[in-house]
Amino acid sequence: MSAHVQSAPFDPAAQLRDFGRGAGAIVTFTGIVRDEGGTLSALEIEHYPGMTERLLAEYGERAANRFGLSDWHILHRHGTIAVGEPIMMVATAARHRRAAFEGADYLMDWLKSRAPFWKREIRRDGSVAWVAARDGDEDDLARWQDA
Amino acid sequence: MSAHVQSAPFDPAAQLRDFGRGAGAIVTFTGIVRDEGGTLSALEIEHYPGMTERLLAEYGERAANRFGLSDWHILHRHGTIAVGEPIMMVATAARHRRAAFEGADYLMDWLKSRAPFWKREIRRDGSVAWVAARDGDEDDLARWQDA
Amino acid sequence: MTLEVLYFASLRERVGTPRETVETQAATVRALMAELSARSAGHAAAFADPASLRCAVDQQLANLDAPLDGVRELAFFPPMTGG
Amino acid sequence: MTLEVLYFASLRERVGTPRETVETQAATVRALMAELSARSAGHAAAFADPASLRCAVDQQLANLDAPLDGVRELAFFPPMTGG
Repeated sequence: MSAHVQSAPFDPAAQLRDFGRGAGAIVTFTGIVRDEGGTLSALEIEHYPGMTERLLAEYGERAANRFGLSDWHILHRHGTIAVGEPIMMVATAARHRRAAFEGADYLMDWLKSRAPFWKREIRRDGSVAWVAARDGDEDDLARWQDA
Repeated sequence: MSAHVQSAPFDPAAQLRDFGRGAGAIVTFTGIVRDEGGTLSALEIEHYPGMTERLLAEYGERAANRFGLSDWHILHRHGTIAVGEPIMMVATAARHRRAAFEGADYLMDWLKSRAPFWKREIRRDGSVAWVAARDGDEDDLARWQDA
Repeated sequence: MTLEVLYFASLRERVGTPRETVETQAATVRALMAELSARSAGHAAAFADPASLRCAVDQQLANLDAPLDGVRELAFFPPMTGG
Repeated sequence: MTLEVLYFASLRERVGTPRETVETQAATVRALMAELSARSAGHAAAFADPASLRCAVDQQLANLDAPLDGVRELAFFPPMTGG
């Protein structure tokens, strides 16, 4: 059970050591910076220190209660993240697969639209642009009816 | 893109080296032998050699086409598997998270009910019992309407 | 025609062998099951409840009314429990 | 009352500062936005389209009609893009 916000790179595999002991099912999601057809150099992620950490922990607990997770882990980076590097990961552990899948899916939908992070693209041509929120992300979140 | 059936133990993290390069989203599922309240000693898994390998590859391709996966990996053990060890894993890679989640979820529902594996519990008291299929697994599979 | 018949899991245990070569004129899987049931008490027990039984015809999942014409390998087993 | 007002992402860029201390009698977030809009062209631009703006009151997501009574920290930002 843990939530972390950090600027340092991380190895998703190393995060899972000792995760979910005794569970029958573990689901992980890892988000990685795509190169967008070679146009992107890096992402820069800003967040709301204090609020972010509290909300990640709060939603982890909420997912644990709602889906009966035996363990959960959320890690999200901020700062500059190079193409090909992991941005964030979510892991869920449960007795059966459906709970682990739904817990991870729920946490991701929530993170996309409610966790106070903002992404900016640093492009190879030197331009910089904030990433716009996708309408589809709000639709995804609405599936859980507790936004 | 690969499907494997093996009796040897495996390390889920090692399986993901070089997996899904260029993707924005990676989802993994790992199934682990639960100890069932201390009553279980091991699982023994029988399969249908030849048919199993062909079907795993076939369903991997089917998932890739249906959900637009850029990479997929299926590994399933057979033989004797001790409590706490991974039984199998599925990994999916895609541009966006929804495809990666749905691809993994679909492959798991299919593996549970259509891949020719049969589990037997070896209990600490020396008794042995085949694991019965769960009705819920058929319901899960029916969600995808292509069983 | 000559068929290889395979049995897995609890079906294998009931029949007492993982495979046998069968000479038959049965037109469908179901017809062959009736013939095989006469072979031994183990066979009869294995085929007693068709609803709890699955089969594969030349390594393709099939239903019990599938035709046997041209088939080389037939497998019987209980519902799968992978994953 | 005295409030710490925080700005993030494109809102921070428009206003030109990540935070400022504000003295106000505004009753709601929306009323404060009207006051802040008068401070500079950057503030006016930041608050020009309330529908595209999110806020947090003492680090809890809130809507623009949330009361400010007793609040110590107010944050404005565009829709979040985590994950």
